[in-house]
Amino acid sequence: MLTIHYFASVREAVERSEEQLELPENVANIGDLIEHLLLLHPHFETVFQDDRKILIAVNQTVVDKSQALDPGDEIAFFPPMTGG
Amino acid sequence: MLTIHYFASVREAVERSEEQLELPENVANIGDLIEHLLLLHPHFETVFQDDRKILIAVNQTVVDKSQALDPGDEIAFFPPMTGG
Amino acid sequence: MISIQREDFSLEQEYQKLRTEAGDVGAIVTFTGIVRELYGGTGDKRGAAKTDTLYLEHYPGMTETSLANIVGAAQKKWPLLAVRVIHRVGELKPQEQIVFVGTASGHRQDAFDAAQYIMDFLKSRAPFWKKQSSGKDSHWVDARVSDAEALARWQDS
Amino acid sequence: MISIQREDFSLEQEYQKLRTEAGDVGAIVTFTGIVRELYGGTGDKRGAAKTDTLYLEHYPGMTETSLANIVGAAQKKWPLLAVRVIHRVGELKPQEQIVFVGTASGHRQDAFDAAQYIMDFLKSRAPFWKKQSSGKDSHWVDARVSDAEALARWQDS
Repeated sequence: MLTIHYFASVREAVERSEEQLELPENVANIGDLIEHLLLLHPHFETVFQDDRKILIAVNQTVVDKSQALDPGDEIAFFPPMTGG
Repeated sequence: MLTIHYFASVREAVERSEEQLELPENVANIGDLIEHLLLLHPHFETVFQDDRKILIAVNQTVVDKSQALDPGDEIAFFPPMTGG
Repeated sequence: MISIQREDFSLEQEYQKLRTEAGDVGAIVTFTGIVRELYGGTGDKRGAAKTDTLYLEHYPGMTETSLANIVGAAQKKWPLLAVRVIHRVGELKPQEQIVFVGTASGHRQDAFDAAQYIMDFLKSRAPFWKKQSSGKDSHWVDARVSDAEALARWQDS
Repeated sequence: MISIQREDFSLEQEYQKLRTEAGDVGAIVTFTGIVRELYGGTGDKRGAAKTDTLYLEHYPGMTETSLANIVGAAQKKWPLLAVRVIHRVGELKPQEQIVFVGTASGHRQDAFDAAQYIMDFLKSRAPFWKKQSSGKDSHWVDARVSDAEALARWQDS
């Protein structure tokens, strides 16, 4: 089971803060997972179309789309950070 | 009348914190004044022999030996600053 | 050493803790970030807008880990005697304190450099997001180009 | 804005004064210098010696003028909303506060740069001198090469 978190403007655009799903067989990495999510939820396209506006973390570390996935991974999608 | 202040290690070496003297006729600038002071007080040589160890201020602004002097000037001799 | 909290903090208390923890300290630098009423202006495409509320969201867990990594990296680069980082989350009003970084060292340059380094990385690498509300309008604050540039200078060193 | 005094100071009070004076401030940086017990060590030819007392002498009149010039130059270089400088004189013990610089600005980089600039110039351009007493020995502290180097970096900018 993958746990996926969404934060800030990404959370608002996808209209959820979290979801869980079984790691699909054809999903090997983050790029694949995004394709899968876009099939499940077409409205995700508004935020996932511009790579510069979305950051990805796997197990709380920022990664790129080539990052491989394992069952049990904690994934998060969020915009560039603006703390401080 | 010139007022001359001495601070810190320079004050201790010359064994005074202040003195006043009439601007001598042959003293046009700080270099001349130092020559004059060395004649008056031979023991000043210990601090005035090394230019890097002594700073000069005229009217509270750091200057070099070529600085011209006027009657009424406030002169100070001190080592490099070590505040903060 | 690192706190993520809704509550306000006291500079004085944090300073005294740094002094105590640091022992024979020579230099303490503190940075306090405060919510401005006129956000934006120079360097922000939106221009200035009066802030009524600033909402701070974060990623619990990753926030603490990323700040610990940033502080750990600073401790490797400079001989620090104590470090303290506080970031507030939730709803804040203009002129409220939002972030604190305090560094203690033997010499001033190390304390200054470490405080700036931590702030630069906190701004762009710790998972916090600001939403600004001005009257009826509210929007997520854009990342600043100047913050990305601030990170770049640490690449060489 | 500039104080030369024998008495100790309160970081909290100075910070609150800066906040009030600065108005719609975004960033406050404070630097506090503290008398170390083990003075010297790295970069100091004497090596470490335990300080019993540090005596601070200054040039009344010139001190205030030179600090005002340093602060004025910083205000020209960066958009500062408030600045505070305090330097203590007379006899100080280890772990006592000796110097304070506080800067308030809209953005953190300006506040950090101005605080460092003021400290760098204060160290080498304001007429203060330190005499360290360790047991029966006492000597005037030598100017540090690193402090002269710290000034040099501001020449380019």
